[in-house]
Amino acid sequence: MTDLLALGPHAGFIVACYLVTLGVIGALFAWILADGARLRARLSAMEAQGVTRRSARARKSNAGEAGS
Amino acid sequence: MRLVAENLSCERGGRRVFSDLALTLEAGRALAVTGPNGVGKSSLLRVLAGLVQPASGEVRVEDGDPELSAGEHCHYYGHLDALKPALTVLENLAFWTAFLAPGRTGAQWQPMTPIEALEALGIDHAGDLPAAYLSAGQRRRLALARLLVVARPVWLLDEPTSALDAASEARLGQLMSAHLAAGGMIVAATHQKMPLADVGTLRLEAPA
Amino acid sequence: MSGWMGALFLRELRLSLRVGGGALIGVLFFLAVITVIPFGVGPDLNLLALIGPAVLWIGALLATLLGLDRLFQADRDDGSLDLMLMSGRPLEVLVLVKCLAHWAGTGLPLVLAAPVLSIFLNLEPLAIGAVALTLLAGTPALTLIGAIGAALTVSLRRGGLLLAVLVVPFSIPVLIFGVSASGAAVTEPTPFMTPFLLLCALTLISAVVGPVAAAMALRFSSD
Amino acid sequence: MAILDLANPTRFLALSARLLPWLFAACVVAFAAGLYMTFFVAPDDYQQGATVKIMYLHVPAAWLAMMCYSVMAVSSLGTLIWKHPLADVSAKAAAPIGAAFTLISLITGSLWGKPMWGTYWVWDARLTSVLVLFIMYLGLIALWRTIEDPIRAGKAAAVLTLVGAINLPIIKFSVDWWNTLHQPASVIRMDGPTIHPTILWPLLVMALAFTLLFFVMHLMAMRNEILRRRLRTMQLQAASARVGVATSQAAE
Repeated sequence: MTDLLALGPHAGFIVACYLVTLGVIGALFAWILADGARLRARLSAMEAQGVTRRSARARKSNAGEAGS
Repeated sequence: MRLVAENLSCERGGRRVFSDLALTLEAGRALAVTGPNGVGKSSLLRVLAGLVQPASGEVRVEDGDPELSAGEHCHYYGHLDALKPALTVLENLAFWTAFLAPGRTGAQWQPMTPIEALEALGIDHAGDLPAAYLSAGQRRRLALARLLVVARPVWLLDEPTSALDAASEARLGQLMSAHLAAGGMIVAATHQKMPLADVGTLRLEAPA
Repeated sequence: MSGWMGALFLRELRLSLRVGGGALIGVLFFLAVITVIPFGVGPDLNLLALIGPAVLWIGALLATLLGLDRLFQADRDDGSLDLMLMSGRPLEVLVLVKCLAHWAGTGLPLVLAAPVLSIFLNLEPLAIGAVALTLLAGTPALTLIGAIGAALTVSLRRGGLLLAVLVVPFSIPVLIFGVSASGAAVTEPTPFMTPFLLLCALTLISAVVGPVAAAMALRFSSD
Repeated sequence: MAILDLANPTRFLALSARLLPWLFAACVVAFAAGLYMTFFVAPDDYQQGATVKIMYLHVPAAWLAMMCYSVMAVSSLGTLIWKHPLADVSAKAAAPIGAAFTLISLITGSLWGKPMWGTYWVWDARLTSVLVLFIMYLGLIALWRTIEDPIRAGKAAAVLTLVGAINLPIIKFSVDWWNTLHQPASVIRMDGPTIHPTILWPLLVMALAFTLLFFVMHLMAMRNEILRRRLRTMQLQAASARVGVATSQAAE
């Protein structure tokens, strides 16, 4: 583990770089996940209200014909 | 309370639109302004609303709120809907509710809450959707909702029934009758027949 | 009384941040202007350090002015301006609230971005602090003065550029004291406080002159 | 037969759902290997000492910034010429990721510059063109945000991306020329050490890790974008039909 410490006089800059990279990528990743969750939540809320997409409605009416 | 205008004349772009026009409107009465296109119906409404300075004559509301100008007693419902597409329906209406100063805070002037106004006009289902997603008729109804949420005695309506379907027109008729029953006044520039019982008419003629 | 002002402020801010709003565009324009200048002037760091404050101030001035043409025009196009004129609210205070909301959406991000951009101009920390402080005190004045131009050109189709031409002369004092204050922080002999206090005075003056003149212009503009 | 009929969003969602876990696993493995090699295998540079380790972030990030822009350029061609329905979704999803990689490249480049030249920012030819690329990314994102209708926004952004793609080499050349024209004495080339195998390998592994990360994030962002468009069409529907009417249709 000694190599880890031998980062030389400018260790601060090296660590800073890795932290910045982790920070930017982490923030972007978290935002994408949060955005996805928010969209899925609003989509399910919409579906709960009974608003259905055309394709879903087409499938339902086909099912209706097939069933009767 | 009475809306009175004496020897009004108005010029737009150097052209005399109408001259020495006089009208008085009692509380609880409605007035339809008719006449061919371009004869100045909209200009008259904008003069009554105080948006345009008349070339001569004056507009006043007798025994209304003394500190307020005539225009501040009026709701103006023009061709433009004053809606921001980026805001949701409720945000738009809530803004106007908080922003517009009421014309008279008398007892019989209970304004509706935004939700009630939307229900009265049948667009409450779209409350949380951005106004951009509304159809033209729905946008007109949202603009009408503004008249219900802030109490002002005089309604100045420019083509109120345009872009409204039969159901909405009936709703508009009920709201107008309720407003008149509460002692309000309506001046409407319109071509079609107004969905109201007895309506005075003011016919503007093109200057000879 | 403060209900309607709060409602107006929140509405304007919300509109500028939402899709189609102009809030962050000002900062991008600021970044673009600051990046372009070294290509003209050359990458010599000492020269850039010398003209740094001036470049940042001129960038902020242009970003503010060019973001102002929609201040009243957007409301006029959709009919909101008519209702605001009839709203029974004092028009001067209405203009002041709109300017504050516009400044919060466009001006403040400039002040926050200035320290980051001054790295490109190789400014030292003291100069960065001075520029940020002077921008904080000066950009409201630019918005308030620009509002006069926005009100005057509200009925014109392509009012944006004309607005900048009309208003640049009034913003010259703000520019002079802003740049000299940020420059004075670095070069020892000249005091920092004098130009800075004059800059604050200019902002207070424009907080009165701007709304009054803009309100007058708006009353004449409705046809 | 289209190699993989990705044009249909639903099939794309299903396929990407199956692909994502594997891609994510590969990305984690690649990063682990890359970081291990960077810190334990790669020797320090005789001149810069350990600061060369910054290169293992800076260079891959710059490569990714370029690669991301080329993915957007190809997507723009897909939008304008081949009319591929998912092309503008891919371009819009890639823009923020490209901007993020460019930002990392700029910051790490600037942090690398401090110990070497004593100042955070030097108008070095390569750093400058990466900065210009960053502004182009922000411009594209801003364009996406101002046009409300996704289809029109897609076409506008596609045109801007292609114009950008044509201009990138021109900008690169002119910045280099501008840099040599004003050759201030203090700037030394950014190349750093000659590429020695023990230094090259960690660099390639890190580049692979970054690329895998890009694909993972790009697929996820595209899935979000498809959901966002579905939500928008449903909201449009909700506004037009009263909810009651919608359910009665569904019940037929």
